[in-house]
This record gives sequence, C-alpha cells and structure tokens, in this order.
Amino acid sequence: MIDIIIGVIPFLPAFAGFTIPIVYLVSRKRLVVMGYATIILAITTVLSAIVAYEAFRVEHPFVFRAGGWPAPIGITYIVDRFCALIGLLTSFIILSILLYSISYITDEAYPWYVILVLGNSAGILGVAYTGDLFNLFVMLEVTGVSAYALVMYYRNRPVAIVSGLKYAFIGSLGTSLYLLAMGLTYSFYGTLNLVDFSYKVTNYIDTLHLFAYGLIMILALWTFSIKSGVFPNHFWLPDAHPAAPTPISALLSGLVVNTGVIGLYKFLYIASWNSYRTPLNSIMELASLAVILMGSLSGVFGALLMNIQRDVKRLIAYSTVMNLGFLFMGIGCLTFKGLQATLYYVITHSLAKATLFLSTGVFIKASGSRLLDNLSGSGMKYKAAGVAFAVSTLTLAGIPPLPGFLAKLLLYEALFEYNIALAILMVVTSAIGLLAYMKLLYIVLFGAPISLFRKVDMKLAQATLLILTVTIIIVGTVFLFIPEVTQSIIGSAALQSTINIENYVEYVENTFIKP
Amino acid sequence: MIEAVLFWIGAFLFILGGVFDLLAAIGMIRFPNFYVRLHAATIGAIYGAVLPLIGISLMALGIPELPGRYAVAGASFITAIILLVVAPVGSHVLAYAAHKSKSVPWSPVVDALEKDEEK
Amino acid sequence: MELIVLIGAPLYIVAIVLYSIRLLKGPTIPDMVLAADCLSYDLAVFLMALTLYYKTPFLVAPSIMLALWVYLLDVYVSKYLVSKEVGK
Amino acid sequence: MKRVIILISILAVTLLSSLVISFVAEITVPRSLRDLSKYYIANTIIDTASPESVAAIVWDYRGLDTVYETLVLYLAIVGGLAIFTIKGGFPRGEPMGLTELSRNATKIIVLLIATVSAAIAFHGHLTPGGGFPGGSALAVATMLIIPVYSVNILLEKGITSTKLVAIRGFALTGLGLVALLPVVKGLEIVTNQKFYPGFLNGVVISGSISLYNLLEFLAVASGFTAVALYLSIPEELYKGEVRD
Amino acid sequence: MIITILILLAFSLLSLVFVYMAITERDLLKATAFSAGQSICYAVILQAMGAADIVMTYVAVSVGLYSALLIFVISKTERFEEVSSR
Amino acid sequence: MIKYIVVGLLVFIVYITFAGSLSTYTVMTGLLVSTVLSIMSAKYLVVDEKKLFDLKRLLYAVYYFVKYMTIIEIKAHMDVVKRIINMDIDPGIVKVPVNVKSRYARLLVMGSITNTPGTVVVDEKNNYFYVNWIKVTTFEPVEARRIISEEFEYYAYKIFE
Amino acid sequence: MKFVIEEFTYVLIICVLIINALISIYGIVYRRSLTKKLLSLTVLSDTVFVAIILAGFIFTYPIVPPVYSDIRGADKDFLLNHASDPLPQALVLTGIVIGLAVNALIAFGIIQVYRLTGTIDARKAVKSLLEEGVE
Repeated sequence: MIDIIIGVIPFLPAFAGFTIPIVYLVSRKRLVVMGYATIILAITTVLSAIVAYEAFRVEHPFVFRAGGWPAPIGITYIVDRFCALIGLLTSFIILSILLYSISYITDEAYPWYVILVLGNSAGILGVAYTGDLFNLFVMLEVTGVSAYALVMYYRNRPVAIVSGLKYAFIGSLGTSLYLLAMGLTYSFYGTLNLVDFSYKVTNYIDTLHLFAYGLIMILALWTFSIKSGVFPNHFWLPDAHPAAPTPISALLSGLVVNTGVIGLYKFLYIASWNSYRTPLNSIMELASLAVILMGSLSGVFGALLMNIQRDVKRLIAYSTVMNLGFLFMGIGCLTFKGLQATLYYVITHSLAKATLFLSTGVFIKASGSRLLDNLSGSGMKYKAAGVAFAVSTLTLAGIPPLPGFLAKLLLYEALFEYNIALAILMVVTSAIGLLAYMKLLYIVLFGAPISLFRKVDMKLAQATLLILTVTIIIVGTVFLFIPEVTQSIIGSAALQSTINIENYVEYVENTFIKP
Repeated sequence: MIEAVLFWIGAFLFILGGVFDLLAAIGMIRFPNFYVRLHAATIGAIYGAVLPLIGISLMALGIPELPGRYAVAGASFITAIILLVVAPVGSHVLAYAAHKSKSVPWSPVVDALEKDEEK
Repeated sequence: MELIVLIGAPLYIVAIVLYSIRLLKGPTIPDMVLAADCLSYDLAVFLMALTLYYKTPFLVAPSIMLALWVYLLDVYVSKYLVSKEVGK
Repeated sequence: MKRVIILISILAVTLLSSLVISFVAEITVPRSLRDLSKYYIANTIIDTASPESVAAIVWDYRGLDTVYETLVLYLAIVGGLAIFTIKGGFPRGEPMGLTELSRNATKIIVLLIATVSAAIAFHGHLTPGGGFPGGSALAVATMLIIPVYSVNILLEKGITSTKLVAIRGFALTGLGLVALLPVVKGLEIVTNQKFYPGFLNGVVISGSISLYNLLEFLAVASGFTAVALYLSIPEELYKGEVRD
Repeated sequence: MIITILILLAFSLLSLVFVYMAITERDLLKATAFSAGQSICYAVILQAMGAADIVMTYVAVSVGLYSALLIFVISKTERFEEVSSR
Repeated sequence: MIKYIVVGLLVFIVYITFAGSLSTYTVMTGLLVSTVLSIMSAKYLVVDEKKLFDLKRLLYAVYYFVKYMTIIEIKAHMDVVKRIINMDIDPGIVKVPVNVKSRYARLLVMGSITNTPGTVVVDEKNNYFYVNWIKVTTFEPVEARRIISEEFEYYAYKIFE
Repeated sequence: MKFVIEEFTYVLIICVLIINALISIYGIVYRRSLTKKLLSLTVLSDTVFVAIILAGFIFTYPIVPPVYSDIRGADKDFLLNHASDPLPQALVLTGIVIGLAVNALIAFGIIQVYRLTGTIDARKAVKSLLEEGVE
C-alpha cells in the first residue's frame, strides 16, 4: 500500500496541473483555481507525511516499482528516511507558498502560475523520491522548465526575461551534459538504476571503465552544481531568483536549489557506497574534494558579495549561494556526520529561506521598492511579517535557540572531522554572512521609516508566515533541547544511508528480485 | 518470372536515377546562379528521386523473401507521389520568393515579370 | 539486391556530397534552401534503398517525412523573404 | 577565408587523431546486445502485448518517464503562452499568404500529411512511430497553413488558442487518468497488462499503449498548433502590450 | 555492412562541417539552413544505426519544427548576429 | 455527398498504402481517419463534384501521367543534361498565357511546367504564367506558350474541365 | 583489414561527436546573439542524442529496428542478434521531447527580450538593463 502512495505523490500535482485548464474554463474564478490547487497540495502533504512517518517506523527504505517492473527493467522509486523527510519538507513549503500566493498573485495570468507551481512541486518531489538515474534527469527537467517559466513570469520586465533566459540556457546546457552522462552510464554499465549501478560499478575496474566512471562523476557534479548555483556556476542565481515574483523566489531559493544536493546525495552516497573497495576509491575522494572546494569557494563568494548588495532580494539570493556552499561542504564529507549535518541544514535553510523571502514580499508590496534603504522600518509596520522576518534572519545567521545554530554546529563538527582548516573557513564565512544579516535585520526592523507604505491586504499571507515561523521555532527548540529527537530523526536518517548502507542496499536489491 | 522482370526494371530505374542525380548535382555546382540551378534541382527531384523511388517500389515487389514487401513498395510509391506534388511547389515558392525579395543578383535575357511589376 | 544497392549507393553519396557543397557555398539563401531540398529528396531515395539493404519494412517511414518536412522549410524561408512577418 | 582554414584544420585533426587512436588503442567494437536490452527484446510481446520494443519501453517499462516528459512539454508550452498572453484577443487583419498556386497545392499536401500522421500515431504500438511523431507531424500540417494562407484563416475556421488549450487539457487529463486508474485496483501507477486488455476481439491494441499514443497525438498536435498561433501574431500588437 | 560504414564515415564528417559552419555563420538565416543540413546528416546516421523510431521523431523535430521555430524567432527579431557587421 | 466519399476514399487508400497492411486494426482505424478527415476537409478541397466520377477524365489522367513521365520528361532531361555539360544557357523570365480556368487544372499545368527541367513557374498574374526559362528562344508570349505549355494545357483541359 | 575499418569508423564518429559538442558549447558560451545560442543548444542536444544511440549500436549486418513483424514473435532469434538497442532509443525519444520543450520556451523568451530591450545581443541586453537601473 505504502509504495503505491509513494508513486502517487509526485504524480498528484502533475495530474492537477493537467486538469487546471478544464477547471479554469469551467469556473473562471481565481479562488476556485487556487483553492483546487491548494487542496491537491494539502493531500500531497498529508500523503508525504504518512510516508515520512512510515519511513521512520520501519528499518528499511521503501521501494516503489512503476508499472510493477523490477529494477533494471523498469523505473523504481527508492524512498529512504532522508528522501522522505525532504519530500515532506518540500510539499509542506510548497503548500504554504501557494497559500501565500492566493493573496499575492492577483493578475490575469494566474492559471499559468498555478500550473507551473504544481509542475515544479511534482518535479522536486520526483527528484527526492526517484531511484532511477534517467528518471532523475526527467524530474530535473520538470523542475527546470517550470522554474525558467516562473522566473519569466513578469513578462513585461526586461530583467525577468533576460535573467530567465540566462537561467534557461545554463540550465539546459547542464541537463544536456547530464543526459550525456546517462548515455555513458548505460553504455559502460548497462543499467540505469541507482542501486543496480552501485553493484555493477565494482564489476568493471579496467582503465576505460575508470575513465568513464570519472567522466560520469564530473558531468553529474557539473550539472548538480548548476542546479544548485554553486561556485563556478553560481552567476545565474543572483539574477534569476530576485527577478521572479516573491513566492517564486522563495520556491527557487528554498527548494529548487535543493535538487542539486539531493542529486549529489544519490550519486555520492547511494550509488557509490560500494566503490571504496576498489580503485574507484581515488575517484570518489577526488569528487568529494571537488564538491567541498566548490562549496567553500561559493560560501566565501556568497558571504562577501552579500555585504555589498543594495537590493534586498539580491542580498537574500547571495545568501542562498553561501548556504548552498555550506550544504555542498557538508555533503562532500562522505561521512555519517556530514550527511546528518546536511540533512538538518537543508531543512533549516529551506524553511528559513522561504519564510525570509515571503516576509520580504509583504514589505516589498507595501513599499513598492526592492531597495534596502526604502524598506527601512517596514518591519514594525507589519507585525506578523516582521516577526517572521526576524526569526528567519536569525535562523539563517545561526543564533542559538533557533534551528540555524544547531545546523551550523553539526556542520562544524562534520567539517572538523574532515579537515580543520575547512571548519575554520566555514566559521569565518558565516561570520561574514552574519554581518550582512545583521545589517538587513537592523535596517528593516529598526530603521527610521523613510517612505510611505501602502496599505496591503494580505491576511492569508500573514497567517501563512505565522505558521512557518511557528514551525521554525518548534523545529529549533525541539531539536536543540531534546537530543533524543535529533538522534532519532536526523541521526537515524543519516545512519540508514551511511553506516547501515549495506543493509539498505541489500534490502532494496532483494525487493527488486522479489516479484 | 514476373518478379524477376519487376526486379530488374526496378534496379535499372534505381541506377538510372543515381546517374541523373549525379548529373543534377554536377549541374548544381556548375550553374552560375539560383535561377539556373532551379532547373538542375528539377532534374534531381524528378529523375533523381521520383524515378528511383518507383524503381525501389518495383524492386521490393520483385523480392519475394523480403519481409513486408508490400509495405515497402506502397510506402515508396506514396513517397514518389508526394514528391511529385511537393517538388514543383517547393521550387515555385522559392523562385517566387527569390524574385520578389530580389535577393538573387542575375542578368537575364528578358525579365517579363519585373517589367510588368514596374508598370 | 545488396549488389544493386551497393552499385547505386556511391552515386547517391557523391551526389549528396556535391549538394552539400552547394549548401555550404551557396551565396544566397534560396540557393542554400534549394540545395537542402535536393539533399533531402535524394536522401528520401537513399533511405528507402537502405530499407532494401537492411531487409526490413520498418525503416520506410522516415523518408516520407524527410520529403514533407523540407517543404515546410521551403515555405517558411520563402514567406520570410517575401514578407517579414511569417503569419501574415 | 579564415573560417575555411580553421574548418580544414579541424577536419584534419579529427581524421588524424581518430586514425592514431584506432591504431594505438585497443578498441573492440560492440557486436552483441547488452543483457538488459536482450530482456526487453525477448519479452516485449509477453509482457506488454506490443511487438514494438521501443513503444513498450517508452509507454510501459519506463512509462513514468514518458508521462513526466509529457508534463515537461506541457509546462514549457504553458510557460511560453504565459509570456505571450495578449489581453484583447487575436487581430483580424488583411490576409496575405503566398501565391495562389501554392495554396492549392498546400491543401492537398496538408491532407496527405494529416493522413500520414494519423497512420503513424495509430500504428505506434505495431511499427515505429507513435503519439509524439504523429502529433508533431499533424502540427506541421497546421504550421504549413499559417505561412501559406496566413494565420487569419485558421482563426476564421474556429481554431483558436482557447479551444486548442482546452483540447490539450482534455487529452492530458485523459492521459493522466489512464496512468492513474490502475491505482484504484491497488496496482502500481502506469501499470499496463494487469489492468488493460492487450487484445480486443483478436486485434492487438497493447492495452494502454495505444490509448497513450492516441491521447499524446492529440495533445502534442494541439499544443504545437497553439504555439505556432501565438508565434504568428503580428508584432505590432505587442508594441502596445509591452508598454503597459 | 560496407554501406553502413560508408554512411557513417561520410555523414559524420559532413555533420562536422555543417556544425562548424552553422555556429560560425553571422547570417542567422543561413545558420538555420546549415543547422537543417546538420540535422539531415544526423538523421541519416541514426537511420543507418537502425533507430527508426528516433529518426521519425528527430526529423520532425529537428528539420521541421526547429527550423520553423528559428525562422519565427528571426522574423520577429534580427537576421544578423551583429548589427554593425552588416 | 460524392465529394466526401471520394476524399475519404483517397485518404483511405493513402492510409492503407502507407501502413502497408490489411489487418483488421488498420482497416478500422483507416475508416475512422478517412471519415473524420473527409468531413473536415472535403468542402475545401472539391469545388465541382460532378467531375469526380468521370471515367474518361481518369483514363486521360493515367495516360497523361505515363506519357509525361516517359516521353516529355526524357526530352527535357536530355536537353538540360546537355546544357549542364556544355553550359549553353540564356536564362530569362517569359510571359506565358494560360487558358485553363479551374484551380486544379492550373495547378496541374504549373506542376507539369515546373517538373519539366528547363522551365519553372515564378509567378501567376492575370491569366499569365511567368516562366523562368533556361534558354530563352522567343520573347513572344504566344510563341512561348506553344513551346512550353500547350501540350500540358491540352491534357489539363481534358482532365479537369 | 575489415576490422580496422570498423574500429576506425567507431573512433571517428566518437571524435566527431566530441568535436561537435565542443563547437556547440563554444557557441552557447561565447557567441553573443541569443538566437545563435539557441541554435547551438539544439546542436548540442542533437549531438548528445546521436552519442547515446551510438552507445546502443552494434556492428552487425543487417541491423533492424527492434520490432517484431508479427504478434506471435516468430523472428525472436533473428531480432536478438540483429536488432538495434531499444533502451537508448527510448531514452533519446524522451530527451528529444524535453529538448524541444526547453527550446520552445527559450524561443518565446528571446522574442520577448527583443520586444522589451530592442536587441538580441546578450551583452547589449544586459547592458541596457543596467542603464535602465534595476528598479
């Protein structure tokens, strides 16, 4: 039963997207269309919560076989605890973003907007759940296409179109290369399934296959770094994310960039657990080093550039670059602690970044400007948004009771184990980032109001923001003060896919063979 | 018997088409401008494509061991007919556009169309 | 049957190469499109011959499409040359 | 001239390097299929009731990929139309078209293309082809009408973008339902043979594969026609639109 | 087999020429024609490899729809890559 | 009514020939497709449905097709092939009057002229074809008609009018 | 001698595809016109498709599509030895559609850029944005 639910979860938003034109043509009311989408996403959230609950209840990961075909023949979804948590996070945040959009998106093109958001959520959920390398490509493209279109949503603003085009070009270049990697995978190893691939990798260790393995790793890494906006490929991100409507900025910065991290998790942890025993080990080490280097460089870049921004959305976008750098550093460790830190950091960052963007959206709508100076003092005017803004900024900055602190702490521990210099670099970087966050917080909350604020009626949006804020606070306090919870959720999820990986893979392999 | 005849007629047409095609290609290279090359292209389309397609259709009919020979014959015959419809219209449309947009420089003996348009 | 195709194929390939030279050199757009036309008419024949060579009926459909699609190219280029707006 | 020299040097480098590699390195050209594809070819009739292995993989073995790929196409078209939305509706200008002769010929050609595209789509589970090639072929037919007759003729005949989007929505909803229905009986999503019949009165229909092909045919054709319609709107209309 | 090899050799080299010309050409309409030539070359290579399904889709998309799409784009924007080079 | 049947039959024949089989599935879908397409397109395609079932016209069409493909085309091809070799060309556009009126007759004439190497129809205006001719021998429209298109028009008249 | 020719062909195609991909990446990154970038993107994806099909190509004569002539599956042994690989074909089919989708979206975007900024030169478009000032 549960595996059928897993299969349905990403398909449900997609199906809703297919039906939206009919719903629109029948009703032609904005609230009906939006409400329909919200209901679908609420169902998706409930279902993914059930999946996450079940994933923690049982020891082994869930395997869903599309069409009933076993692994190398058909497509399988492999949902372990990591993926289940990400799925829950994704559907929850998208639900709140859509709720927020009901009061934010009021122009005529809303049916297109809803379709694109639904498609995007289908894509991210698919990326989280899939266990097939080629299906991962398709899901990345689903996410990508809807993201390009959403960035171009303000069609009469040149900035939006130009940066959306930049994003589209660089993104589709990346996915073309990933497709090439899939061709190589199939031609050298004869399989496209993640777990099957991890077994077959060790069967061939001649020079040609080593070369191919390295090439696959490089191409995949390059693609995921584009998708995540990490250092050599970060240049599109600070243009694209601010150009979109604010809920979409939240969606892009909070969730879409996660796809690269999830992809790396699947490549570095699940697909290559086996390669330590062989000469492939050196390639793995190189890949891990490359990931960490890219991560640290983009952390430094993001933190430095954050401090000189005047546009508030650009500032937050650079903060995304920095945080994704940290995530890459965490995931590159290839250890239990690294994965644990990554998982918690992903949750924290997604929640906080989405909340930050959404609350900034209220201020921007009120003041009609995106310049930091014009926003000064707006936080006091809108209490709910101000609270959400403060909490999320402090979370991102890593102030103790909030979840950001624990995330940074875990990451520090993981990096300390890997290399002390990196740990220090990370602390220094987050200190530089802290300056920018504090500036932002000070200006928005305590600055003297210099511009007239329009009255905006966004009750639903503010309610959504409050829900998100409460979630952040709960997550922060529970995980920080009750270590057992941390251990049993984050720890066990990381344990499952690092130390107990052999049980994991064995179980999955057995489920494949079993009809 | 009839099959062998069909086969050899088809083969002859196929080879003949190849020769004409080659001639048309040489014409395409040698002719000085677009309006003259159009005529070489016609050779390539009619005796260089339609004829060998009919030849292939006959050849396919003449090989009993070919699986699905009627499908091959039918499809190639249909292709030939379609080419017979498409090729002249394509040439005509291109010539029309080239003349209308005056994008091709040439020195004709007489250009009745241009004279009439100037009137 | 293989023999016939074997004799015919070099003729067609040489013709195709010559057409391609015209397509590459073509001083004006109509020249190039005309060369592309001839190229694909030729290839329609050539792919059909390949069907005989491979002894399978399933390779026939592409040649018909090649012949039809190049007409689309013709029409679009001509329309562009005649009036700048294609949809007019 | 510089271009030609660079081109020739690139060609020479390619030829030389491949000569050297093929002589130096020990390369074995593949002469037999991989195990996985052998499985697909050997079992396609038993598993999916379709003699076409590619269609079987595309719509059954790896059907989920294709359903989501349809979603990608849908999203891209939706995104494009969102960029190109115009408030006032389509214009009814003076049609210009091409020559009279080409119009008459295009009529016949469009009919031929439509027939061929239908043949491709309906035989998708038996011979190479299927919903997508057929649909794009039908879209080519309508895309021929636009330059030859001008876009107005399509609008006058009642082929408007609203209708096209509606057709597309219905076709895709059908496609989604075909994928989703087996869930009702407790089967996995995109299940074929356990839920849909492979034969109908002795005629091969390969279960859901032919259904998918039909719906995809409609969806793709209407989607591309909508794209072409939007692309062929004269530019003057957007001048005012952009200034707002 | 010999014809297959002949096709693969001839058309892969031809496609290289077309790709180079298409990318370096300033006149975008000519580049579109070159790109159509490249697509035709690839289509023949695919056909010689026995991938009929792909050829049908590929020819429709790459020769037909892409050319039409590019001509639409060119007709609505500029024909030459850099205005000054005209 | 007849025009629907004729168009449908045409579509059906093309469908069956392209699919290359006569299985139940093909025939059924072929009937479906031909019905739909003939209903959709017959009214644009056929103007005068009385001419459709005239056996004489059909016979003329077949006779013309065979004669055209063999005798006329060979002459024209040989002529242009000679010109390819000796490059004896004097291109030009001449005016040729057309006497046939109906659309398909004109299309047939135009197709025949264009499909004959050496002559390509460039434009059509006020009952005149403007023909691009590889070796212009006469500037007189009537004389040009005698050389280029008289035979085609004779058959086009027989077949379509 | 025959074997050498086959290996040479194989290597040559791989080399040509690599060089095509490199040229088209050059086109995407360095050419300034957005339309040219779009064209290069189509060339790159086409090259990748051919590369994937090449991965499933086997050197045998004759090579046929993996389709049975009849529903009973009489020619199974023949197909197992002479059919082309179906899985890469399915992958490429998916890839073609996805590439088409992305390119159509990009084409829409390019036209809109021209309407808004009056240029399709990537750098000029960005420059004109800077002059206008980002809100």
